[in-house]
Amino acid sequence: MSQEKLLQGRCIVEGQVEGEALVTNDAISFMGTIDPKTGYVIERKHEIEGACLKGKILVFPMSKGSTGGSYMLYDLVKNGVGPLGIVNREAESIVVIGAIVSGLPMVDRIDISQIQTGDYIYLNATEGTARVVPKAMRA
Amino acid sequence: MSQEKLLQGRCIVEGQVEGEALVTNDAISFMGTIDPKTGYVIERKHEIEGACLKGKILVFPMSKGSTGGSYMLYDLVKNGVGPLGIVNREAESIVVIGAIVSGLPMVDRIDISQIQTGDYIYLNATEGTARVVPKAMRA
Amino acid sequence: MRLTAEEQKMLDGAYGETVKRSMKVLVALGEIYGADHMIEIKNVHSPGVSYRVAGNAGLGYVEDASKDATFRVPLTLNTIGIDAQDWEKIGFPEEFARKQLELSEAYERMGAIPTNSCTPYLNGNLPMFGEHVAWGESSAVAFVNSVIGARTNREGGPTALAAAITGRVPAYGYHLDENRKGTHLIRVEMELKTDKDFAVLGYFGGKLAGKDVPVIEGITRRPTLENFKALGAALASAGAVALYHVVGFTPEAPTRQAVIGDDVEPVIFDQAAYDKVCAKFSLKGNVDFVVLGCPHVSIVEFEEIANLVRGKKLKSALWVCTSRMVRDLADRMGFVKDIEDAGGEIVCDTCPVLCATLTQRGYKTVATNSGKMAHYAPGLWKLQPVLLNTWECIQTAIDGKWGE
Amino acid sequence: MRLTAEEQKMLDGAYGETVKRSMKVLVALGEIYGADHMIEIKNVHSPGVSYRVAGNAGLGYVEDASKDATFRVPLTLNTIGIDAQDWEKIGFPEEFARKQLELSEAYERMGAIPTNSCTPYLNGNLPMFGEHVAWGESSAVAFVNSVIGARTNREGGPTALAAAITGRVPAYGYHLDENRKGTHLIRVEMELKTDKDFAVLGYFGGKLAGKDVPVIEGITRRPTLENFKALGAALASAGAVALYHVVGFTPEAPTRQAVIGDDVEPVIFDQAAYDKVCAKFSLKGNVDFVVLGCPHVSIVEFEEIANLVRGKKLKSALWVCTSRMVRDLADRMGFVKDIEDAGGEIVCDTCPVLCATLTQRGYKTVATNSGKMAHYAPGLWKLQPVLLNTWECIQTAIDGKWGE
Ligand code: F3S
Ligand code: F3S
Repeated sequence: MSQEKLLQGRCIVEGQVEGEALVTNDAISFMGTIDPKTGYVIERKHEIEGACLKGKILVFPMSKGSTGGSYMLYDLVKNGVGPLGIVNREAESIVVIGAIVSGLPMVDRIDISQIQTGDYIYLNATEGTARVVPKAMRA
Repeated sequence: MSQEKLLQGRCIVEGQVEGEALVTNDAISFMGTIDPKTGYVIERKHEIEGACLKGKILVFPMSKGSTGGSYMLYDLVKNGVGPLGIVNREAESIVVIGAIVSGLPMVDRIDISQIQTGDYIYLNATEGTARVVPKAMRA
Repeated sequence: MRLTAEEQKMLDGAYGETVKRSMKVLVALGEIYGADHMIEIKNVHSPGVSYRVAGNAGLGYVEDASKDATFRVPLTLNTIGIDAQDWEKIGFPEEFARKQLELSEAYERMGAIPTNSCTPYLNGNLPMFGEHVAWGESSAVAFVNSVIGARTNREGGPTALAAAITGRVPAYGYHLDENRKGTHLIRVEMELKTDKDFAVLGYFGGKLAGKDVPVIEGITRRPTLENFKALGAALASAGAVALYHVVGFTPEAPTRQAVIGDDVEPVIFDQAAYDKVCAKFSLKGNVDFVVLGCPHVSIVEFEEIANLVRGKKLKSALWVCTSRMVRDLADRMGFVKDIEDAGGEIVCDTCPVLCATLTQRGYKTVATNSGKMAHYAPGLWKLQPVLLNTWECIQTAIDGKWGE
Repeated sequence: MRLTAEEQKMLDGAYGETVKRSMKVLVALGEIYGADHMIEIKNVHSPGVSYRVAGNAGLGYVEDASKDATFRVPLTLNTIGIDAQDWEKIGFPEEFARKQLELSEAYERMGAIPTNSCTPYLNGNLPMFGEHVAWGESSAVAFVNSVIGARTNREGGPTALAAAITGRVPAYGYHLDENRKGTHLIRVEMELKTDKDFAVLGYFGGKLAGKDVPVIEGITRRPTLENFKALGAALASAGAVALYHVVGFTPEAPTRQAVIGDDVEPVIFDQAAYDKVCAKFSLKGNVDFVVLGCPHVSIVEFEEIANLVRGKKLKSALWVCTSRMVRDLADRMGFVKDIEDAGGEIVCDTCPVLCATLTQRGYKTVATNSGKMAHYAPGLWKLQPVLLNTWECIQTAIDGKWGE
C-alpha cells in the first residue's frame, strides 16, 4: 500500500486540486449530518463522525438521502469549511449537483478502496485522475 | 280534410288530455319566446306570435335553443298558463325534459302536417295516439 | 332500459318527488337516444346557473328541487351572471344580483361547489381519463372529453341537475366507445403559436364539424393547456363540438389511424383559411372594451397579462375574467394590483357572455383573444369584435384602438 | 449531449451565473444518466420548499439564485413548513416561520406560484397527457406520471429549481417511452373500497417495486381521484415509485399487454397481504392526534369530513391538511366551520411530515387514512400510527381512542 498510485475515473466537475484524503466507506447523506458552520461531521455513529471536511479531498462511495444535500455542500463551501474536491465510486445526483453549484472538482468511477484517510491526493478532475500518495510514504 | 283521424306516434310522457290544437311548423325555442306569466308567444315573427298556449295541445316539429327551455315549460304549467299536452314530430331533449318535469302528456313521431290550429285533439299519450277532429267538422 | 334495483327505487319515488322526476327525465332521454342502461357518474359540472340563462323559470325549478333533494355526486357550478363579491362595483343591476344569489343558494343548498367558473378542471374538479361524468358548458365539455379523455355528453342545466340528483346518466353518445371516433379530418398546414391561432382553428373546425367529432392532424408543436382551452371553446361555439382529437397529443389519438382511419380526405387549414376566419372579426378603429379570459384565465395567463400591463395606463376598458380561486392566487402574486393599477378590472365568477348585462356600459366594439367571445359578442350585445392575440389585445387597450 | 443554440447560450453564461450554473447541473446529470439532448418542459412543481427540508443551506442557495434569475416556466410550490397565515395559532416557532417566509419569498421573487400544496393538479397546475414536466414531491410525481400520463422524473429541490430557471431537463428516465413500461405485476384479489384500502395496496406495492414501475391488475371498480391519490402517495413513500399503471384505468394501460406483456408472474395482493400491511400500523388505545389530508384533501374529501364531524365534539386533535384554495372554497360551503366547531383544525400550506415541528404538542399516537403519513410518523415524530379509513379516523377523534 505504500506506493504512489494513479487512479483513472471519469470527470464530473472539471478542475485541479490537491489535499489530504478524508475517506469513508459509508454513503453520505449531507443533509443533517454535517455542521454547515464548522464542516464537522455530526451524524451519530457515522464512520467519520467528528472529522472535519475543511480543506480535505472527500472520498466516499456515493451520496444518498434528501436532495437538500446539494445545498449543504454549497453552504459548506460558501462558509469556507467545505472540502476541496470529491472522489466517488459512483456519482449520484445529490453530490453531483452540490459539486457543480459550489465549483468543487469531482471525479467518479474510482476504486475508493485504494485510498485511505491521510493519503495525499493530486486530483486532476479534468482528466478524471486521482494521483494518490499513501500516508505511509508521506510520513 | 274534414274527416276524423287517428294518428299513431310514440309515448314520451304518459297521460290523457283533450283540447284545441295550437300548431306551428317552426321549431320552438321556449326560452325567451313565451311570456311565462301569460302564456303568450312573444317571439317576433314566430309563426304563432301572439297566440296563447294556455289550455291548448301544442303541436310543433321539435324544440331547439337553450336547455333552459325545459324550465320555461315547467314555469308555464306552474303558473297555470301552459299547454295541456304536446305533440311533436321528433322529441328533442329540451321539450321532453320540460314535459316530464311539468307532467304534460306528450307523444312524438306524429305527422304534424295532418293537424291544424283549431282542430280538436284527444291525446292518449299512454297509447301514443292523437285523435284529431278537424275544425271543419266541429264548426 | 334495464335499471338497477337502486335506479328503480329512485324512479318509483322512494327518495321523494324530485329524485323520481329526475330519474324519469333520464330514463326518457335514455329511451329516446337508445340507451339500454344507466351509467354511474363521478361528478357534474352544471351549466345554466347564470340567472340570465335560467330565468325565473329556472330559479323556480331549482328552488323547488332544493326542497327535497341533495346531490349524490359532487357538482361544480359554471360561470354565473355576476361577480358574487364585486357585482355592485362592476355595475350589475341589484334586482338581477339578488335573483342570481337566490339561484346560486338553491344550488348550494343541494351541495353545489361554488367554483363559478368554466374551467373547473383548474379549480379542483378534475375528472380522470376514461371516467364518466355529466358536464355542461360547451368549452368545458370539449376540454374534459378531448384533452383529459373523460366521457360526457353536452349536458344542459336540467339534465346536469337530474344527473347530480341521481348520480346517473343514460349510456349513450360520448359515453360509448363507438361514438368517440372522428368524423371529419382537418390537416393543419401552418404553424400555430398563440391562443388566438388555436381559436381561429377552432372557429374553422366548428363550422366544418357542426356537432360531430373533428380530428386535427399536422400540429407539430405540442399545444399548451391554454391553447387547448382556446381551441375547444371555439370549436364548441362556432359549431357544437363536444369531442375532438389532435393527433399525437390528445390521449385517445396517438395516431390518425386510431381515431379516424386512413380513408378520410382531409380539409386543409392553411394561412388562407386562417385569414378568411380572421376577416370575420377584423374591426379597425376605436376599441371600447377588451376581454381576456374566455374561457376563464389560468394563473399562467393571469401572469402573462400582468406582465404586459405593468406600469401602463389603459385607454379601453379591460376585463380579465377568471375564477375566484385563481384571482386569489394572482392577488398573492401581485398580479391583481398590476392590472388594476393600469385601469383593468378583474371579473370573477362571470363573463361578458353570461353576465347580467353589458348595455349599461354603452360599448360598441370589443377586442378579444377568444373565438367564443368574438362569436357571441355581436348577437348578444351588438359589439363589433376584433380577434387578436393576447399582447395585441393589451396593446389595443393601451392605445384605445386597433389597426389605425 | 447535443445542446440547442439557446441551451448553449445558457451554458456559456449569456444569461448570468445562476442560469449558467443551472444548465451545468442539468448537462452533468444528463451525461451521468446517458441523455443525449435536453427536453423543453411545460412547468415545474418544486419540492424542497419547506424550510425544515431546505435548511439554511437551501435558503442561502435559493436566495442567491433569486438575485440574478427568474423562472422560464411556471413553477408551483409544494407544501411548506408552516401554515402561512395561521402559523402562530397552530404553534409553529417564530424563528422557523420567519425563515420559511424568507425562503418562500425568494422563490416567489423568481416567479413561483404559492400553491403550497402537494396536490397542484387540484390547484391550477394541470399538466397534459404526454407533456414533459419537472415535478418533485413523490406523491404528486406518482399522480402526474401515472394518472394524468404526463412525464417527469422524481425531481429534488435543486434540479426542480434548475429546470424552472432553464425550462429544460435532460432526456432520460420517465421522459422516454422505453422506461415507462411496467417491471412488476400485482394482481389484486380482493375488493378495494376506501382510500385506506388503496393506501394499503400502495404500501404493499411500494415495498415490492422499490423504484421500479408496478402494474396493478384485477381492480374492477374504477378508482376515484382520491383513491389514486392515496395509492400513489403510499407507493412513492413505502417504495420510491414514480410511475405505476392500473390496467384498464390509467391512460397508458388499456391492457396488461400494453404495459408489461404476458410473461410476468403476478404477485398476489389478497386479504392476507392486506392484513399483513395493516398489522404494521395497528395501534390500539388512546389516540392523541388524527391526520387527514396526506396528500392534501380535495374539496370532495373536505365535504366528507365535514359531514362526519358536524355536530360532534372531538376528543383527539384533528388536522385536516389542504391547500389555501381548497380551504377557501370549503369555507364558502360552511365546512371549515363544521370542522372547527367540532374542535378540529384546518391546516393549510403544510402537513405533519413537512411542518416545522410537532414536538411542542407532545403527541404519542396518531390515526390517519394515509399510508404515507403512517409510514413517516414513527421515524419523524415518534408517533405510533394506526391506519384507518376516513370514518374510522373521525370516530377515533370523537372517542379519543381506537379499538378498545
Ligand atoms: S363561461 Fe367561459 S368559455 Fe367564455 S363565454 Fe363565459 S368565459
Ligand atoms: S406534502 Fe402531502 S403527501 Fe403527505 S407528507 Fe405532506 S401531506
